[in-house]
Amino acid sequence: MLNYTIRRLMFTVPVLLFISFIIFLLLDLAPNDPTGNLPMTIPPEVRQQIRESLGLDQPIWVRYLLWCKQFFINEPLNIIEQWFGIQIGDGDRLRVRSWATRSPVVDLIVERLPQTLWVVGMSYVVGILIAIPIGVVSAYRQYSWFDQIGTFISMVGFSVPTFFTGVLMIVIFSVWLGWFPSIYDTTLVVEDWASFMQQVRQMAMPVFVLALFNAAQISRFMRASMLDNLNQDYVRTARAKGLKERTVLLVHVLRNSLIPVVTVIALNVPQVFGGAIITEQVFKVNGLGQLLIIGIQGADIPLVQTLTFIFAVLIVLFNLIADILYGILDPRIRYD
Amino acid sequence: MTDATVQDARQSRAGRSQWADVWDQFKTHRGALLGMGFFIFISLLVIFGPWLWDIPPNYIDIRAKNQGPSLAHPMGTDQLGRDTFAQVLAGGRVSLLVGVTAMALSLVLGTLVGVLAGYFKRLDGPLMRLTDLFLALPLLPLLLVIIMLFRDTLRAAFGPETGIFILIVFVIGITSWMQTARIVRGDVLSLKEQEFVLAARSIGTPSHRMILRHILPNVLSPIMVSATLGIANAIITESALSFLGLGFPSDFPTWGRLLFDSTNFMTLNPERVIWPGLAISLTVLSVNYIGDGLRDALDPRIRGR
Amino acid sequence: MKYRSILAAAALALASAPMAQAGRGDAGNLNIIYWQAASILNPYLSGGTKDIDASALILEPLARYDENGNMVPWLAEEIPTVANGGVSEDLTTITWKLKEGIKWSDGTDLTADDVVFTANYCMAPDGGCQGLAAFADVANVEALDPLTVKITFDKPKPFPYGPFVGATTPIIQRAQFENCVGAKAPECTEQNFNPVGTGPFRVVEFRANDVITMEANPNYRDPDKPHFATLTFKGGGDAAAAARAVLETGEFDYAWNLQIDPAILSQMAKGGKGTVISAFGTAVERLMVNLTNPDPALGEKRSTLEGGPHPFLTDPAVRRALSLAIDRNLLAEVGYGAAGQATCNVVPAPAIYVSTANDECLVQDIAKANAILDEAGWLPGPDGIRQKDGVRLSILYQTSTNAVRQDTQALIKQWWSEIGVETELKNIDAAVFFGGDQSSPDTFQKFYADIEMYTNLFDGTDPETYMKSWTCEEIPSPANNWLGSNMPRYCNPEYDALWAKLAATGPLEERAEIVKQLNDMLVQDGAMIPLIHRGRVSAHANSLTGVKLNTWDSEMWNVADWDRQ
Amino acid sequence: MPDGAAPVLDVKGLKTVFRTRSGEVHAVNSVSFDLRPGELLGVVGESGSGKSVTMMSLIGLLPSPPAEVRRGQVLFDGIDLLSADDDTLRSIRGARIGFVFQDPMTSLNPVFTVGFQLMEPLRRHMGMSKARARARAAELLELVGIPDAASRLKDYPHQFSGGMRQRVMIAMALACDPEVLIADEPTTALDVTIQAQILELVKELRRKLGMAIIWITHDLGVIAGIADRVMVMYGGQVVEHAPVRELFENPQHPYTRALLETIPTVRGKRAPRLRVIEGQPPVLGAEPASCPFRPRCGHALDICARANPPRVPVGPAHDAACFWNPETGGPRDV
Repeated sequence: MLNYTIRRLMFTVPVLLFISFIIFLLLDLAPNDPTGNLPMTIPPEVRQQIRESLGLDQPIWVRYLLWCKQFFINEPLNIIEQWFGIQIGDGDRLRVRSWATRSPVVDLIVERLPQTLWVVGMSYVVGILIAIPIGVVSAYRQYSWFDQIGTFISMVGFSVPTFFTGVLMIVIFSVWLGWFPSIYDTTLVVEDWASFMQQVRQMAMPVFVLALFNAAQISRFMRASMLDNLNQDYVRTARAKGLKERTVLLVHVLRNSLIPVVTVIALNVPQVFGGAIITEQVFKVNGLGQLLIIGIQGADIPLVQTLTFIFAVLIVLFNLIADILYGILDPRIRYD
Repeated sequence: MTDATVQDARQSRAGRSQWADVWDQFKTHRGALLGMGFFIFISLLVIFGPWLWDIPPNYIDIRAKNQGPSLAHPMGTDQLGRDTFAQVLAGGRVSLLVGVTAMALSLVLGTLVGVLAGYFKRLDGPLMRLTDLFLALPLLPLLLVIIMLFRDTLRAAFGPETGIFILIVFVIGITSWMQTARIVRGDVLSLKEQEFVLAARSIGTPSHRMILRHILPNVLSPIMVSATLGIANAIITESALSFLGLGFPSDFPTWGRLLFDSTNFMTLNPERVIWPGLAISLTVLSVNYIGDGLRDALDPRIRGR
Repeated sequence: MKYRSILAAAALALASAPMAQAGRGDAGNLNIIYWQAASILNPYLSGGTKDIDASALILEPLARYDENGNMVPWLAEEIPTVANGGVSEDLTTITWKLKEGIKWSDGTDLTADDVVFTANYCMAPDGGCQGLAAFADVANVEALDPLTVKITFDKPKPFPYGPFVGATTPIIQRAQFENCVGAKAPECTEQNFNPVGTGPFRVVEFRANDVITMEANPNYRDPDKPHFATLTFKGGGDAAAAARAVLETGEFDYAWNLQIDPAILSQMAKGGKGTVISAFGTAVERLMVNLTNPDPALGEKRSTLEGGPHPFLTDPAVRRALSLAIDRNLLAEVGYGAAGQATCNVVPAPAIYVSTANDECLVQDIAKANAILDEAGWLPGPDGIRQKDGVRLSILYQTSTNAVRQDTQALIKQWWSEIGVETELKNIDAAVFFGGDQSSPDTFQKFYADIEMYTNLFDGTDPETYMKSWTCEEIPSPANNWLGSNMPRYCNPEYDALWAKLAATGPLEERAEIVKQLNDMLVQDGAMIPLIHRGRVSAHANSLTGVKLNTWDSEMWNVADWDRQ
Repeated sequence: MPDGAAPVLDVKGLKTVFRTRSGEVHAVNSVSFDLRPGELLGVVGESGSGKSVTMMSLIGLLPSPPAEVRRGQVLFDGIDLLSADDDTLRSIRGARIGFVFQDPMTSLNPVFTVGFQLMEPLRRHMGMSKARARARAAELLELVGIPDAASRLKDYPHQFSGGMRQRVMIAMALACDPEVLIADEPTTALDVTIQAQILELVKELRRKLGMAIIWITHDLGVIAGIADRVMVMYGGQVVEHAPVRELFENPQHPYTRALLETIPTVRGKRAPRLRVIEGQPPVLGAEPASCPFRPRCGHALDICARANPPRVPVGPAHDAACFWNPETGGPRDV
């Protein structure tokens, strides 16, 4: 397993470099432009000068290598400097800068990370916590009323998009009932009970909307996987041993059923960091998803490239984690 | 009678009755039958409905804007006075077609990659890295590039509507197969270690037969789940594409877009929101039940119970 | 004893504050929502309205326009004119005098040096300054004394109020930005996020693309202002959500640019928590008519003058019929509500520039449009589409993706079908359509369509540079990398000559006459089909007072006067 | 043979029905038998004759639905297992009645170690501590002849061969010193040499531990050497029942005779995987009103079509359900 992990990690480096280049190429090929959203009053010549000032007149490979240098050398050095408070070289290095804000992309990401992790991460956790019991019970009592209702809710939860459920929640809970704020306050600092409650209130709706969506998906996989395992011979063996039904279900069947579901869960973790574009937009959470979409709309290539690449690293990493988890959870599979 | 003829006879009988068995089993699944019934109903409705309900979906009757349901407009009208019922019918054609074909495409791609990667050790690394690449690609710029590169060519070759249709199905298909591939691969990996596969391999079953006979039927349930989720996903993604100006022309209603457009009219004209939302949910639900029924019917452990 | 009486007086002052003349910071927190979040507070590095409006809370120009489009001195003592000697007789220089005693928020004095520095900052090469257009023809900016700035132009400038007038070119502090000139400009994150200004507020925390927290500038020149102690400038979401936050939930005090369906907006306004306000500037939603041939078969020459004229849009009868078939009043009502008016002009405001020669189109007349086409020999074919000599009236009609624009497209398509014209609709993501990317076929400059629709406008009140957009040299083509604003590919030597005359004419009345003539030429030659004079729509909480919606300048122009009831 | 002792298990008139979507299947019809302490009862019949279903019905292991035990009484230590509540049943299963299934390949949970699975019944029924359970599990593995037992507790089922896995299954069934061990075709899925080893093992264990065993098989040859009594089943019924020697020497039912004749040929054949309701014997849609073996019987009489023959004594401790008398070749006096 260790061997396998090391080999995979080594293989990861060229793969990620390749991915970063493909992303760069793609962003460069894409027909949107950083001056696209400027007002009509800015004349074409000025737009052209703006493009040149951003370096867009350079050939693509020059810009790519520049980004590589900034991202792989300058940014890590900068982080080391910040952590250890030491100075390496003259400290005057070009960092990856967003075109729209002219500020270092990494700083923007660090600023956004907390609210994304809180809201999207929490919704993912809540979604899993809801989905697994629902999946288990739905499968165990297949075609019971519980299963039917669970199926119905999860299908509706999955098929009605968040742009709709989000607005519906706002209309009901913010406009009519006035329970929750419709706009997320990213500057809120939790320091006492009151601010904690405020944080809970402003997180309630986005977390619920996203959790519903996540739970719908995961509970479907959970149910299918449980059904596959419930008919296996080893379940009969476990019953023949006189084990309690709960033990049979929650130890023997669940453990086997979780194998594919855990991989699904692990594979979706990077999406937590990717943020939830629509939900963040609807509730004005302004996390990484919103940052990414603004970057894409504004053709902010350095921002999008960096964000997407970090995303790619997470995906590759979590794929590895999923594979290792698979090996741990299913002893039949050995990577060597 | 030689052994061979006996075997042949038995096989052909088994072959025929197997599908009959599947159908028999499927029939007994109430949800699946209902689901299939609804799916056929809604398919027929969107195919033939526009002939029976002859208000053109794009006909603007501005004096009748934002109306609630009435005899003339059973589902009300939108902000330009277009008949919502006619739009739901017309939109269903596109949405169902896009949903089913894009789902099928992504399923085929995902299953193919997943099975190949799981089954052939040598392909595992490259195929899974390819999957990583696709997972990592930023969707929006990818779409912009694809559309920039191919829209005009396809429009010239197939006309504006078919061209865009092909493009959208393709775009959704190639951007949504990755999860299926990952899950199928995982399942194949563990199946490969199971005795019946080892046994089948030890008697020299060729790979393609192994995959078709022994592997595929056993990874059916995750595939079925993916299919159900995939169809919903395709219908919604299509609406997101339209929203970004990348989908069908704006005078071309689809369920996803009807829902999106009506979201802001939620308090003003609630009827408008309900219908497309309901249409999508019920379709997805019915596909889910069909999937459930098929899975049960194809599972020999349950069949005949 | 003395100490106690001061305390008592202070307490009294505090208690009576809401009744008496309002003082600085007594109105608490002001919540503003811009559904496009501000990404930077340096208007020279971002021309986006959201960024300019956010920085207008902090940075100020020498003069700005009030809500009626009149120029008012802001940091300057008065508006320089030829009459008061501020503008030289030969129209090549303008001299501004700063008000005395204005301090930056860090307590230092504003001087003419800062103004000179600002000009140099924007005009520095490699800086990518987005307000550069305002500095066109500026030869030199110099400080005559600590409070006097002289701007010299290359050539006579009948309208010399480009630099430092309006929100796009405010004064930035030399001390702060000294090391940020030219190529270094983007690296000054700290400066760009926390500019020192002379305006009513200063930054406490800037979160790019998210939210800005501000507080009252302690060194603001009017000791009673601003009335708000703190200010939150939140971004994100969409226009409907922003409207909801002000009109329905009351979480916010001011929401910007609420371009949503008027029916929804008026329903939200019934909530009673806020008021929708609108005002008109120079923006006109119009159809651009492609006078060249966009046939894909032409390859490189597609939509260029070399590709030849358009097969049917060059026929004045067709263009006139297309225009007459449109019910602009209905378009305004359906898509814009109070923020839209039917117009037949390219220049819809200010009033002295507005022509009345084209008002025929204000009333829809399908019968007349049909008659015109019949007369011109365009007769309905077997499929109901008019044709002549094998040319069918089939139009590809493109615009950017936007709910209102798609509604407009749908309506126009229906009207055109009533006069036997077939329309194929196409909408393109705004970032692509307006992006000008050379490799994309979907930009508005390339115009690979027959008709395209968007809004154009000009800053301030003077249309001179705006009218230049339709001279021959502004035609986009591969030769000039598709740069240029003459989308219809309209080329008329008479128009060019008339524009040259405008650039050399000083007196306002004469300029107005020329602008009207230019406007009429454009409309009557059918280069453009104007549709809607678009206003700005914003909303504020009922408790908020002092809001004067200004379309000639930043909406935040008089934020110092805003107060809570 | 411990004769005359009170039976440890007494089954009377057991009837089990499967409700399928194509109607009811009467899998077990009025089966009665008893099992005395320490004896080994062989149950023989083709696949689908109702052997496994009978045994699983006893201790409520059939999935319900679709299975339904409709009638009968199963007395175990004075308790009627059919009317006992779930808790009672669970405390008996695995503790006092052990079960070994036919397919050792799939009957062990692939994701838990053998040790964990062995310790489960010990901890559940005997309340052992982890350490004690582990020690006992090692003993058990040693008992069933797995070398290096203590270290193999950490291994997963897939690391064992088929025969070894069946030994593990047996160890698991014996974990709590049960009074009864039900072995459902434990050697069917194994190859011949392993079969012999398992048989030897069971013989030895029985000698050591003295539990009663029900041994289900379709292969008469297998039990010839180990069983005390044999019960032959067909169509969900007991068709013949006799001490082993008696049965082999004096088979009364045509089906038993047919089975005996096939011994040499059946032995070499590779057994297919079997399923409960499929296979050659009839699938009964209703309680049989005639002899279920009649269509395949070479000696069928007229009466066989009219009535289902009851079990009648045909010798000492020997009964059969058949109207045909092999000695006379004519009808038996019933």
